[in-house]
Amino acid sequence: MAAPHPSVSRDPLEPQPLIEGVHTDKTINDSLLAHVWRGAGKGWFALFSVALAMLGLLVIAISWTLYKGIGAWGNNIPVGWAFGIINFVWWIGIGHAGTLISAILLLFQQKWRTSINRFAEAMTLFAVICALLFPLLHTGRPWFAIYWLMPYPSTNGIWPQFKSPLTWDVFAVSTYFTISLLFWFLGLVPDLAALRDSSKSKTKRMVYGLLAMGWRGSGRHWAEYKWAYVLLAGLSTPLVLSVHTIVSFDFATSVIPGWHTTIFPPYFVAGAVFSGFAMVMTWMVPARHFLGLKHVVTMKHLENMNKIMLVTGMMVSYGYIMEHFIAWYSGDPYEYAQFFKTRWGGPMSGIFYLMVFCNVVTPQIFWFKKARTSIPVMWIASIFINVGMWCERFNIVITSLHQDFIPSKFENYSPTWVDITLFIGTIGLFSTLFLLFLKFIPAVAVTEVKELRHELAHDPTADPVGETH
Amino acid sequence: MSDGHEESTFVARRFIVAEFASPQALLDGTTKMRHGGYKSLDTHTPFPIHGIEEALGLKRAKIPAIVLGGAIIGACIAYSMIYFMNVIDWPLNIGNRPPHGPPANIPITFELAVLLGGGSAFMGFFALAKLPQPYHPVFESEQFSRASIDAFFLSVELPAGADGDRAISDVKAAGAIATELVTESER
Amino acid sequence: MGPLFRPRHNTLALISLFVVAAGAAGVPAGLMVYARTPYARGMQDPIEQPVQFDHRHHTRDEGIDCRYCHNTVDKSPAAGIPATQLCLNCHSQVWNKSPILEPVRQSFIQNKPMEWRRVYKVPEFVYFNHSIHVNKGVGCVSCHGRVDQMAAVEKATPLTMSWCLECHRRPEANLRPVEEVVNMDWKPDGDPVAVGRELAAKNDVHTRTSCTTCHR
Amino acid sequence: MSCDDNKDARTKDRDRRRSLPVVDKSVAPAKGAAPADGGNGLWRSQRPWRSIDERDRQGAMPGAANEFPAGTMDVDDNVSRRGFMQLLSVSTAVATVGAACQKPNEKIVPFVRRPEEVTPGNPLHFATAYALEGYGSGLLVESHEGRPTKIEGNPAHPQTIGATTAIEQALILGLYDDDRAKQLRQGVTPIAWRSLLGQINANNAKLAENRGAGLRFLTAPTTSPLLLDLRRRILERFPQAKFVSYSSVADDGAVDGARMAFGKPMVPRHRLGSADVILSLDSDFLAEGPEQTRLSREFAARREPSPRMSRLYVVEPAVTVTGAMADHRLRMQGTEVGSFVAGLCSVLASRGLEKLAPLASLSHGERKWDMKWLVALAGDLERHRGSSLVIAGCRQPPAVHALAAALNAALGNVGVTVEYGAPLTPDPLSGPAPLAALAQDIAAGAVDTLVITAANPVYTAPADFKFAKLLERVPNSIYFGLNEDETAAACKVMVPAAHALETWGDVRATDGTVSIIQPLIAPLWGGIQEAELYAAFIGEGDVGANKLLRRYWQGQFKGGEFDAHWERWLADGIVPDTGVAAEGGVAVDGAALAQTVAPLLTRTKSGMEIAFVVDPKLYDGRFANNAWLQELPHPITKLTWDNAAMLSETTAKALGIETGDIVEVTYRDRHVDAPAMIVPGHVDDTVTLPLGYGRTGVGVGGVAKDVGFNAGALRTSDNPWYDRGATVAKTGRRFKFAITQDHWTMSPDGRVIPPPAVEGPIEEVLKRDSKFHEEIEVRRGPLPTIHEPVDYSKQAYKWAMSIDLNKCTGCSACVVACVSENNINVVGKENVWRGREMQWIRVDRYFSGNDDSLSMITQPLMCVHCETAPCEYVCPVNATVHSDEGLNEMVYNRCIGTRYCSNNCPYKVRRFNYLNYIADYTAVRELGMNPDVTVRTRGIMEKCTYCVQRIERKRISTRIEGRTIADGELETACQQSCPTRAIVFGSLNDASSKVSQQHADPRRYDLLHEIGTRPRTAYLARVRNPNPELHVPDAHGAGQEHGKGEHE
Repeated sequence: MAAPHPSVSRDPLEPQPLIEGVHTDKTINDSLLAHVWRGAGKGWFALFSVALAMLGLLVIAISWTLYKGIGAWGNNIPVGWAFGIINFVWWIGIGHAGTLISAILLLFQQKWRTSINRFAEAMTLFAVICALLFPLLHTGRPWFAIYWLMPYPSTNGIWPQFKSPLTWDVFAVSTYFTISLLFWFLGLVPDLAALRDSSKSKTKRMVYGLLAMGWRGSGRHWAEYKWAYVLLAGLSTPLVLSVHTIVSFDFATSVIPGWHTTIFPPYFVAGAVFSGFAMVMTWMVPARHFLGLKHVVTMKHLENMNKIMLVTGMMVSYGYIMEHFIAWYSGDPYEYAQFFKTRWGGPMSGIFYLMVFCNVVTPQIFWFKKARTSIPVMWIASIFINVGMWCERFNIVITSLHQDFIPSKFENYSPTWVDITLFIGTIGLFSTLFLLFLKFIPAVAVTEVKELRHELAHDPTADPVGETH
Repeated sequence: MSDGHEESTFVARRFIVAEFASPQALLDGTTKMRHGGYKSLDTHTPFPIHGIEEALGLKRAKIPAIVLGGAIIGACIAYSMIYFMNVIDWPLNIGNRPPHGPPANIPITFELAVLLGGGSAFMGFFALAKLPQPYHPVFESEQFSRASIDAFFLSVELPAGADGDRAISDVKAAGAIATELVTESER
Repeated sequence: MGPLFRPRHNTLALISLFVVAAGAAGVPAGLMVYARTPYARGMQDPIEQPVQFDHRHHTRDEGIDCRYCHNTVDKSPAAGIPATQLCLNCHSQVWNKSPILEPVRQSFIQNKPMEWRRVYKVPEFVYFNHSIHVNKGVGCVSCHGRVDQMAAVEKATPLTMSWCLECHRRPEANLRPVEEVVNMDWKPDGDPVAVGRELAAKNDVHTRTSCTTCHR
Repeated sequence: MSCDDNKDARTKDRDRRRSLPVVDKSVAPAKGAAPADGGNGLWRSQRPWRSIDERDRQGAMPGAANEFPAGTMDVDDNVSRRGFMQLLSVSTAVATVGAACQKPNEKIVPFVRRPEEVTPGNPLHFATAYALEGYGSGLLVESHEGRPTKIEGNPAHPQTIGATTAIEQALILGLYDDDRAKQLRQGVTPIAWRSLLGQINANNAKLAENRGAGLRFLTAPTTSPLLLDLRRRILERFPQAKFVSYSSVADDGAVDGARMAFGKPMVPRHRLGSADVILSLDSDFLAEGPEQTRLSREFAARREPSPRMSRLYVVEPAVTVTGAMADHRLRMQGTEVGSFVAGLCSVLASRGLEKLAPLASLSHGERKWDMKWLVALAGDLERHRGSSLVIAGCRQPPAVHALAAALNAALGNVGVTVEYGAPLTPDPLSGPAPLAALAQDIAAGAVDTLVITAANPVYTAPADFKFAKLLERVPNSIYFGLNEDETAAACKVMVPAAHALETWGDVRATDGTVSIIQPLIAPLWGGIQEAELYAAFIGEGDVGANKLLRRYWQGQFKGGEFDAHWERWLADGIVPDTGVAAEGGVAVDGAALAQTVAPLLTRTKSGMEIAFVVDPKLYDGRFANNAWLQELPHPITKLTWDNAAMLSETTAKALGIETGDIVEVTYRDRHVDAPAMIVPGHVDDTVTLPLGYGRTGVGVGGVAKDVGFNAGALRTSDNPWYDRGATVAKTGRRFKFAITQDHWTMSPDGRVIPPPAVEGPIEEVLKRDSKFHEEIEVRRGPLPTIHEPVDYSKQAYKWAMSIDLNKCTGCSACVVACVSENNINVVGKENVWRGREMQWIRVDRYFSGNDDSLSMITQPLMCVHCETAPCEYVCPVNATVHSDEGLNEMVYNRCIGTRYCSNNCPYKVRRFNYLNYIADYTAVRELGMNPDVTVRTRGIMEKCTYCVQRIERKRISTRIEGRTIADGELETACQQSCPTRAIVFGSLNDASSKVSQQHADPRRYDLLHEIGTRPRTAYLARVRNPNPELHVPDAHGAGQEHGKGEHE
């Protein structure tokens, strides 16, 4: 979909513009806030009720789990971890795209990030919330886990064990959530002010006013604000890399063939970004359509995201290849059996091949510009990738565990209805939060777009179109 | 205003809120005013504007120092906590691993550094900006609500007893397209 | 229409911020403090027993040895609550009409055990063994306090794990000659630390803090 | 070496045992209070246990005792041990403040009068015995404040020599089984024991008129002097009355066979200690029969790798524990064995054993076996005259036993490795034959009063008797049984029996030695005792078993002060000098024998063979309600909670059957539907059906209900074990087995992984520089590590274990012993299927070779207590750490259940409480819990602790005495129960300790050594002693994979 009218962007290498059409601050402001002021449409309510229904399932599944115990799930010995941990890793991974877009692309001064970072950051938050459910829920006695994992001076005089990757997880994930939240909110403050000032009803002004905390766009504030924002981005960048690295340590530090692998950290991070972008794509495509954001979330944005998916997809594929190479090259019989017998021919090999198709084959279509710029193709591909990344975690967690060292304790695994309901339920939770976000908060960082517009306008290669109106 | 009140010590601050046509105009105007001897100036814009620091003559931002401090403190807390709990207070034989295993302490040390660093960036900013501050005299201006949307304002706080009209004329001279004098309300 | 908020709201905002912060920090801290209070530990609350048995009278006035009633304390994990029969060894002669002792006599006649209220209780997963402590010279008083001064026995020590650990890490402070374990007012003559050390050597005390020492 | 063990064991055990009469003294005052306990209390003589009864009647059952058993127990059920963790789990209010314990709100209940030998908090051990098939095994029972909690073998007893079987270990659970019959009833109306006595007396009068012609007793086979004396007195009063003894698994073949061979009924007694070459003709002597524990011990003693190592040949249809230990195993249909042994006779005769000459001519049909094998075997036997042994199995017909006897006689083994003695019971036969006579009498209406004390004959009797129908024709039928089972439903009067641990009595071991059976606890539900029921027919029903017993033995006792001796007998568990010497000089008349046997050997029928086997877990079905045994993996198939129709792979293929298919087995137009299972090493063209399952009895509780199929429904009186002419047909339906080990081989799916269990042939082992030693040496010793290993040498002890795979038969007694000692939960079929079984000991079982040259290794695997435990560093809350003595500790109360430790355990020996398995424990069941071990609630990880509770108890008692724990003084539960002494536990800091020597053994290897976990449990490789003339199976042949267990 080429731009029908003159646009802001004069990079000969970048035919598609970052902002389509002619705008003033006012028009940008109104167009981007429009979907907040517009009353919730039928479509929104339809989606929202579906999401709520799934959320209900989550509540049921959780309460049943708490009532029965983990036995309500399909786990056993040797498969001590299953859906719970798969979902945890999957959701955490999805979270990564948000931070990556908003932080890393900010540091690299990628202008195209501005239109999608708010959206992606929100997704990070909600994904991490979904992820956070599982580590607690999957423990045998959550009522203790919830505070015994904290280093507090108990009357027992005993402390957490800091050599355990799970303890690292507790810190990593909670830090990740906190920082993402702060980062997100800090970026939101000026927009909240804009909402406050452009809202019609008194109550809305009140609510947004309170949230805006009396922001008045003061130059003195902006001066510190820019630093705070950039530094948060600077901290989030290593953070986002560390989080999935540490998650990968849960497996890499163990002795289990299929887990005990040095390549895990980079390969987990790549996978995380991979699935993260896929998820952003899955939601962005419909969102930009229904919220009328096409002029700021342009084909260029989508195409860039597809390129990143292609790159990270290749990294992940490399990870798979290396795993197998090392298993063969190391000469470790258990490793060898794990990869070349169990994964390829074991009772769960189906999942392995599905993973290969989704994560290795699918992204290859993005070599072709046609595919990169075709909305339906990229949307379907993104869904495939989401599925594929879930299968990858299934392979790592369950397939590795169910046949490890001693043949007499090889067991099969089959999930129960609770396992499946829990997974669906978290998707419900995610959707619910996301729909609420789209309803009450501008999906695009208004302030940053305004700034971007001015930057582009001042760009020597740009003509001052839309400047004098 | 404060008529009903006897022996009220309250002295209402007065501001001139002046709108400028464009960021550039705002920058020039601000610089003019500052050279014109006006001390407490402030700009109000929907998005950050390059060069506003110079125009307002601000010093180097304090946030970076604060964040650095926070991060270092975080790292120290983390490492010493781990060291105390697993080495000093109750060293246990964990599968033959030495009680003090530096590599195992890296992740948490790093995470806490980030947490406190990020936290101090956030807190630090709001502290420095004295936010939340739901009320500020400039909000008394009707036009000011556009400051977060598409208008570029300069606010000048008048010293007690200073002559408002003269200031207004100066701002106009500095290129303001509209001006307004607002007075702080007491409660 | 005028500004959205009034000046007073600034102070309001700050106060509410402060309250939230204080709460977030204070509640957990409060709980941790509470857990260490005698109340939470169930100390010093008198417990109503079926018979008002007065330890002061029996130990101090009559000078009866603790081990006369708690007679398995040095050979069993359990100190032993005396069987009704034991009470009546004396009380069939003395105070054999006293109304206070009616429940005891009933218990014997109806062959129904007395139901005493438990004062000292460690969790089910803690295996405390009286005999080893007594035989290594840990006095009754170290855990049970001055029972000889209690009208009704009450919990004198917190019995938290960290409290147990204290002694298991540095037992010297609570050691005494084995023959003095039941003595309520034994004091080390000379430097308590030195005495403790030599007692530890003499009684061949080596306390352990391995988990399975208490948890099995 | 085993003998020495016993000696110090005996001296060791004396002091910790008490005899009950001491308790009886303390009873004196109780007699006065007897009326208070519901009439039948006279014989209920142990005082201390009364208090439990009172609690019982007050409805306030005690929870499992806690560590402050201030006298007896805890009244407050909430805070009983099982309650506690639940309570913590719900009262998070308490939990969140990290409070270690909450306000004391419970009662302490002391004794009213404390029996002087009871020290609250310290367990006592009482010697008693358990009678099965009439023979007694001597037991020591651990008792906490009068609650029996654990069974151990009595080292002084000639039959158990300190070990036990899985079934004996499980008696504890049977005692506290809430499904036991609790009410004495006539029809449906409950009646009191006294009124029943009244009726019996009245009935006696009638019976006396025609000298008791209509009176019949159907009893289990018994050697009890007391019962036999009572029987004598009954028969004096009712000369026309008859006693019939019946057991569905009776060993009549041996007796009849001896009759054929020697002319009079005799019972063989085997001595493996001096047997160099052993031939088992379908005999599972290591896991079956009254001698099994002793034989296992003697067998294992001779399996030490040395030139003297014994050699075992086994001929059998389906793999048994014994077959798995064989050096050479020949799979052969049960009906073939006869002609095989005939063949053996002729070969040996031709080799110059002239005694066998008359038997040489015996035709042995067309032979289906490998002649090479037979010749090699014959040669071996012949070379070892006087030190060889031929054992025929109880399922083989008399002819085979007769020939076996003849062989032993000819080989000069009699008196050395086998001796023949007169039966210890007046009715040597207790199989279908005597029962048939009774059935005829009943059918003829000749039976007026039938007293059944045999175990559930309606279920176990051959199907062609239609026993339930017959019983309808008996006017007065009295059933004396533990459960409201099938027989109870068919009888007019049901008398609830007291459990073996609730009774007074006596019983003989196979060598005649008498043990006094003394009760450990008063009958929980007022059960009656067999002696009392007998006595009722001589008008002494209310005397009480205790009195009857003492009176009898006082009568027998010559000279000296009786009480002192009596106490000694009770304390030791045996009555000295009561053994019965075997008869020397038995002679075989070959010619006569040949004549008798010849017709029996000619095979007439054809068609597929049907074979019935005694189930190693449920026996003849009498233990079907015992969850420990139901969940115990079958030693060979690893099947739990079911039985299966077992087939060979070839046969199954031919019939198009796979494991898990439900097949219809038809035999003599009776048929059952049974799930099929393909078993390696099973003989072709035969279907094997284990008995004891498919119980339908009304009172058979939740445990036994609908578990498995009833093979007995096909069983007939003329061929109770083997016959031909069965058909097996696929029904098309499928079945889910709960199997704990899916994979048959060490390298499933052709995985190339180092074999978990190592084995080698003897000559390889004896050569120091052999391939075997290369194999082994890389599996032990230090590996390079970046962490300085912790030094444990300064500690008082360095606990370690060693397991000799050469001795482990896989009998699984250790598994049940561990369950009983450590309060391990039962999870039920569904959870076993899901892979959540909880037994800490997993007896891994690996086959190698093919069906014809099958060899099997069993490897008990529990936590090996790695010094560099991978489970520990992954636990986020320090719930599993190392003790100062190198134990890998599991702290239940700290565990939050992340299951990370289990994931990271290379041995997968950790067990997780996925559900709240303890929720449905009855208060009575809790009495049987070991108060020294925390009961685990849901969400907690657990694993083998090296029985740390025993270590700590022993540590404390020895520290008080001011000494250290001597080697062998401390035994883990598994070690204690092991019949072959394969498990050794002790301290490595004591260089002279048994375990130190084992760790230094050239056969020692560490499981998964290459991972560098430095396990404290070492394994000693399995060694085989093959006959050089026969091909030696490859040391650990990555044998082709056999069918997998259905597991979808």
